[in-house]
This record gives sequence, structure tokens and C-alpha cells, in this order.
Amino acid sequence: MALLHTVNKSPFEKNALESCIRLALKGSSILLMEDGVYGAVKGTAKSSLVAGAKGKIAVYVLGPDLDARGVSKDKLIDGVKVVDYGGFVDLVAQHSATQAWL
Amino acid sequence: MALLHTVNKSPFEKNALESCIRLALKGSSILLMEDGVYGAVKGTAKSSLVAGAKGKIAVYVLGPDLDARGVSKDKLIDGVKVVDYGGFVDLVAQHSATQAWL
Amino acid sequence: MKFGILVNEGPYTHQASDSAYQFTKAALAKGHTIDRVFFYHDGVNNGTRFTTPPTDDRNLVNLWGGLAKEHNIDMVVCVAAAQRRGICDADEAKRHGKDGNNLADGFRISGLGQLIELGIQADRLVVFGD
Amino acid sequence: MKFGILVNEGPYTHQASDSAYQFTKAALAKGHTIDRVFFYHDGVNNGTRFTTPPTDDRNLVNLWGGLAKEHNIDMVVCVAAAQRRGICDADEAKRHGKDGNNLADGFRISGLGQLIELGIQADRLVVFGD
Amino acid sequence: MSDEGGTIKKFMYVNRKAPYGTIYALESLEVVLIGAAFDQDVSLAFVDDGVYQLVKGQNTKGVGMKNFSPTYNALGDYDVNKIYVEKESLDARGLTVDDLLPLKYEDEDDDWAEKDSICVISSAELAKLFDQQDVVFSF
Amino acid sequence: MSDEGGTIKKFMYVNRKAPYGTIYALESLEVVLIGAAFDQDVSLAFVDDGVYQLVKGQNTKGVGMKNFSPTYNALGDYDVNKIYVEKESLDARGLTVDDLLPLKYEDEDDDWAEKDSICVISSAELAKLFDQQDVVFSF
Repeated sequence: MALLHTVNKSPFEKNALESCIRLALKGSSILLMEDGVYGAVKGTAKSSLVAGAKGKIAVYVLGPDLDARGVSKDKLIDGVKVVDYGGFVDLVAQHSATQAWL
Repeated sequence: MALLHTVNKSPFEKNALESCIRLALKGSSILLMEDGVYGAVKGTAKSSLVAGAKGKIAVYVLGPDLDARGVSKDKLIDGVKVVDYGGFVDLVAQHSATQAWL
Repeated sequence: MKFGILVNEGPYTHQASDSAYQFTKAALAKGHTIDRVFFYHDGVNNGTRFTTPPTDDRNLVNLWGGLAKEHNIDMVVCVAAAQRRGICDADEAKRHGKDGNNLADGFRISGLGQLIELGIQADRLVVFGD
Repeated sequence: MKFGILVNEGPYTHQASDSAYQFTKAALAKGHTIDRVFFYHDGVNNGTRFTTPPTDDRNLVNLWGGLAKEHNIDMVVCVAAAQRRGICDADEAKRHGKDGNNLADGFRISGLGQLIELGIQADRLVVFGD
Repeated sequence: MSDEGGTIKKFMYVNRKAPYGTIYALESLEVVLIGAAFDQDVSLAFVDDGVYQLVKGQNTKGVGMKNFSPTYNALGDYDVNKIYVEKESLDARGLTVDDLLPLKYEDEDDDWAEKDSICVISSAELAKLFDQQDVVFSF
Repeated sequence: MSDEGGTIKKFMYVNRKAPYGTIYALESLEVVLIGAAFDQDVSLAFVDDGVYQLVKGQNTKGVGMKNFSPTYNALGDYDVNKIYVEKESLDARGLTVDDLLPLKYEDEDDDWAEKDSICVISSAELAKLFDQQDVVFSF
């Protein structure tokens, strides 16, 4: 059993994603949601955060939040998986606890 | 006449101070207030932001906010000036307009 | 599974309330139960019936209230946080000498102990905030 | 000089309301005038009389109201922002079919035009937010 | 609606926050639309995550929120046509002007030709522009 | 007050925000104090700007706000004595444990000796600690 981390802040505006990755144990998962979804985009000044964590942590992104912000799925960093709210529920159930990086 | 910029966010948590310094014209002033006062402290991972801006921009810090947070004045970066709320009012009056970096 | 939900921000200002609502609906649709939704910090502002959002926008207070009614969910507004922010029911109004109250249908006011209890009883606690 | 003040956050949750209050007091003490304090976004939550902060803490709603009375300051709560957040006066309550209202003494509800007008008329506009 | 006896001030609205995660983008736009009736010299700046407000293709059906991005298209009709986007902010986010809404206005002084409202400028240019303002709104 | 039939869960309160600028630090502390009555296995973590909450010498007279930092001293009396501070966060802010409140508790299992509640640990150690929790509160 491992933790599910949720990050809802843009990595350009706040340090939440950076801190989450620093403190997420290998084998845990991160769900990027709300303004956090910008962290899942490739070719940005912050892409290295998620790209660098990939071997150690499974990274998910909330599809409805991508759509709201006009981020098309072909812009996502390779290996990032898109889930809907039902998938979010499943992730919470599958992990031992959820830690929100607010 | 030049702008007074106010920054009320910690430079460790948010990008406001960094953006303010990038977009503040030479000859303008910055007032660090609320959680922004942490940006005025020397010997931190973010001290270079204010230290690097000093030749170009006058940097002020709000004393009551320093006191609330237990930051003693001998920890401030050289050249940063401490003002109280009255001094804040004077700064607003002395500059052509105020820009808040929220 | 039994889920507990913590909402830390008011409606509209932050997406937290929307995200929590969508999550709660999805959890119910998957057959999970929602032990309680606890509203803390500015989250207490989800519980005022004085809200009138634009007609072409969602009404989050009513959405939460409707969900509570339909699925019999306990929705608790923290009393200490509510006092700081001007949310009260008839009892609270009387206790503090207020000339009215604004708690919406489907919500109740109670203490922080209800949040701790939720943490103990629920299989999972999910936090939505700023 | 004539100052205009814009407050974008509610009391307690963010320091913005405190900072704006301290600034306003200091400006008055220096002989400046305050053309208007405009409350926008969650700032409208500064204008509810249902607030009951802990007795050992400051009461920001009353502090603002007192300052308005003492110095005859126009304090305007934005109507659109107030509707989203459940702040209303008697007129607004009637218009939207609410069974009560919660606007505090010293505040009035009006439109965003009052903010633009403030920007035009004041010598300086100072913004306090999150 | 301007009864200020001809006072024209330079108003700058600075947008630094992403849409939807918080309401600042939406409520800032509401101020701009009301303000457009006052005959001031209005500019908008999109900096940092504010540039995300202008990204095209927004679809909020899944989050249950109101999609307010079409409203930016109306700015031209309100004579709000000085829209500055910081190049450094676009670059950091892997965006170009082609990712943004194609905001247009009709130029009254040039035979009503349709022109682009968005002007991508550097930090250095934007800093100079900020310095010329009489009133800077930030939300 | 625990009527849960002996369920003991690991509760972690994560504090990542500075005091006074926002209310999260204060209202988080209020949850910890109420929660202390429930006989759970409680830990507090101070990370990022959360470490500023514990800085000593806070004086809020000038800002007109309530100084709540003395309340941290009471945590030991409530049997809340596992207080973890991330070393990397202290280092980045130029702080050491000497800048923090000297939080103490009386160890019931060791002749009531007075001990330090604060334990400075690395990111790697804290990550392991987070992973063992049943409930993680963040505000």
C-alpha cells in the first residue's frame, strides 16, 4: 500500500508539485488536478519535474481539468495517464491514504 | 515618477517576487509585506532575488509584518529599508501608482 | 468503501468545492458511501442559503444540499470556522445575539470533533482546498 | 491626497483585510482622505454582520464599520461578488426571494462601476489581496 | 457614462492567474467589461499563469463550471483592444500566439480593418508599459 | 472521548504554510488541539513555509492580529509530542532548530523526564513517515 498524492496548483505559480515530488516515496502515485494539470504538459520550463519523477512515481492527470483548460492530451508528458472523476475515486480506494499538497 | 510594487507572498511558496523583479523598471520600488517579508532575509535560498535587484530597485519591508513573524531586523539583506504603515502610506503617495503582485 | 470528504474553500472562489462535489458524485456512482462531508476554513461558505449565483452558472450550495438529501449524507459546517465567517443557524444566531441566520438546507453546524471522528471512521479521507 | 482602497479577500482567512485596515488608518492619521473602500471577490465577506470572531481576537467587520462611521468613508460591497457569496442587504434579499439579509452597518452594496469611478477619482488606488 | 469632466486615465488590468482553479480570472474580466463603458485608456496584460486564460479550446463540461473564455472575444466590441501578452511567460509554458484565442477588433481609424488585439511583447517592453499607468488593477 | 472501540489510527497533520499571511496555520492548530482528545497516534510535520510557524519571537502587536505561537508550547501537555521538521526546508530558509520554539514534553515512560518534541529529519525520512500514515490532514 502506498500514498496517493494530489497536486492542484500550477508548478509555475506555487511550489506544491516540487515539494510533493521531493517527499513522495518511490512506488507512490501523484494525481494532477485543477491548476495542477499544467505540470503534466511536455515542452515547458517545469516539465522536468514530472518527467524526472516518472521512474519512481506513477503520474495521473484529471481529464476534465485538462479539457476545461484547453490542454490537449497529445501535449502530455509520455507515460502520464488520464483519468476521470471515477478514476480519481478508484485511485483513492487503491492507495492506503491520500495526501493533498495544497 | 515611478511605480511602487507590493509583494505579499513568500518567495519560497509563490512566484510573485520573481515576476515582480522581472517586470519592475529600473528606478521603481518594491515593498515586501505580509508573507512577502521572507524575501528580505539574507542567507536563504531566495536571498539572491532581492540582493540582485538592489542596484536597480529600492526595496522596503513592512516592520510590523517582520515582527509578527519573528524576523529580526539584523537578518535583513543590506540596504533593505524598514517602514511602518505610515511609511507605506508615504511610499504610495511618493510613487505615481501602485502595482500589487498578488 | 466509506469515504470522508474535507472541503477547505468556499464555492466559486476556488475550484475545491467543485472538485469535491464531482468526486463525491463519482464515488456514490461507484457504490461507495460518503460518511460525511466536513466544511472547514472558508469551506463553511458553501453552507449559506443567501447565495444567488448568476442564472447561467451552477448553484453549488443547492448542488451540495441536493446531494445530501438524495443520498442522506451528513454535511457538517465547522462551528468555529463558521463564527469567524458569518455562517450561523438559528441556535447559533440566538447564542450570539444575531438578528437572523443563513445556514442552508442539508447542512448542520457542529464541532471539529466531527472531523476527527470522520478521520477515524472513514476508510479514506480526501481533502480539497487551496 | 485622495486614496482608493480595494480589498479582495475576506477577513481572517487572508491578511489582506488587516493590512488594508492598518493602511487606511495610517493614511487617515497622515491627513489623507479615503475616497472609498471597495470590497471585491471574497472581500465582500468583510461586510456580514453575522460574524462572531473569538472574544480574544479582533473583530474586523466592526473595525471597518467603526472606521467608516468615524471618518465618513464610503464602503462598497460589489453586488455581483456578493450574490455569489451570500452577502445581501434588505433590497437584494427581497429581489432574490431571500428570507433575511446580513449586510453589516457602515457598508452598502453597489456595482463594479463604483470601483472604476474610484480608480478615476482617487489620486492613488491600493490593492490588497491574496 | 464618464461624468468625470474629461479625465482620461491609463488603466492597466494585470492578469497573472490561471482560469478555473480560482475565480480571479473570471471576476477580473467582469471588471474590464464594466470598465469599458467609462472611456478610459484601457490595457490588459497577461503574465505568468494569466496567459492560460487566453488558451483556445477550453471545454468545461466535465468540471461542471461555466466556460467564460468566449467572453474574451467580445472585448474588441467594447473597444478593449490593447491586450499585451508577455513572451517570456508564453515561452516558459511551451505556448505560442497560435495557441491563444484569435482576438480581433475593427479599427475605426483605418477603414474599419479587422486587426489583432493581442500583442506579444517582452518583459522589458512590458515593464515600460506598466510604468506609464495611472491605475494598475490586480486581482 | 474515543468511543471507536479501540481503533487507533496514525494521523499526520502536514503544515506547509506561513503564519499570519493566511489563517491555515492557526486553524490547523485548532484541529490538532481538538484531535488530541481522541487518543489517536498523532504526528505533526512542518515542511516548506510551514517551518515559519515555529519560529520564536513572534510579536503581532503591530499588525493587530492574535499571536497564536504560544499555543504550540501547549502541545506537549496534550500528548502531542511527535513534531517533525524537514531539514531541507529549514536550510533553504537559513534557519536552524535554535530559531524555533523549544517545544518540550514530559516523557511518562522515562521518569517524566522533559524531552524535546521537535525532531529535525531529512526529506527521505519524512517521505517514509508520510507513507505509514492512515490519515493525512492538510489545510
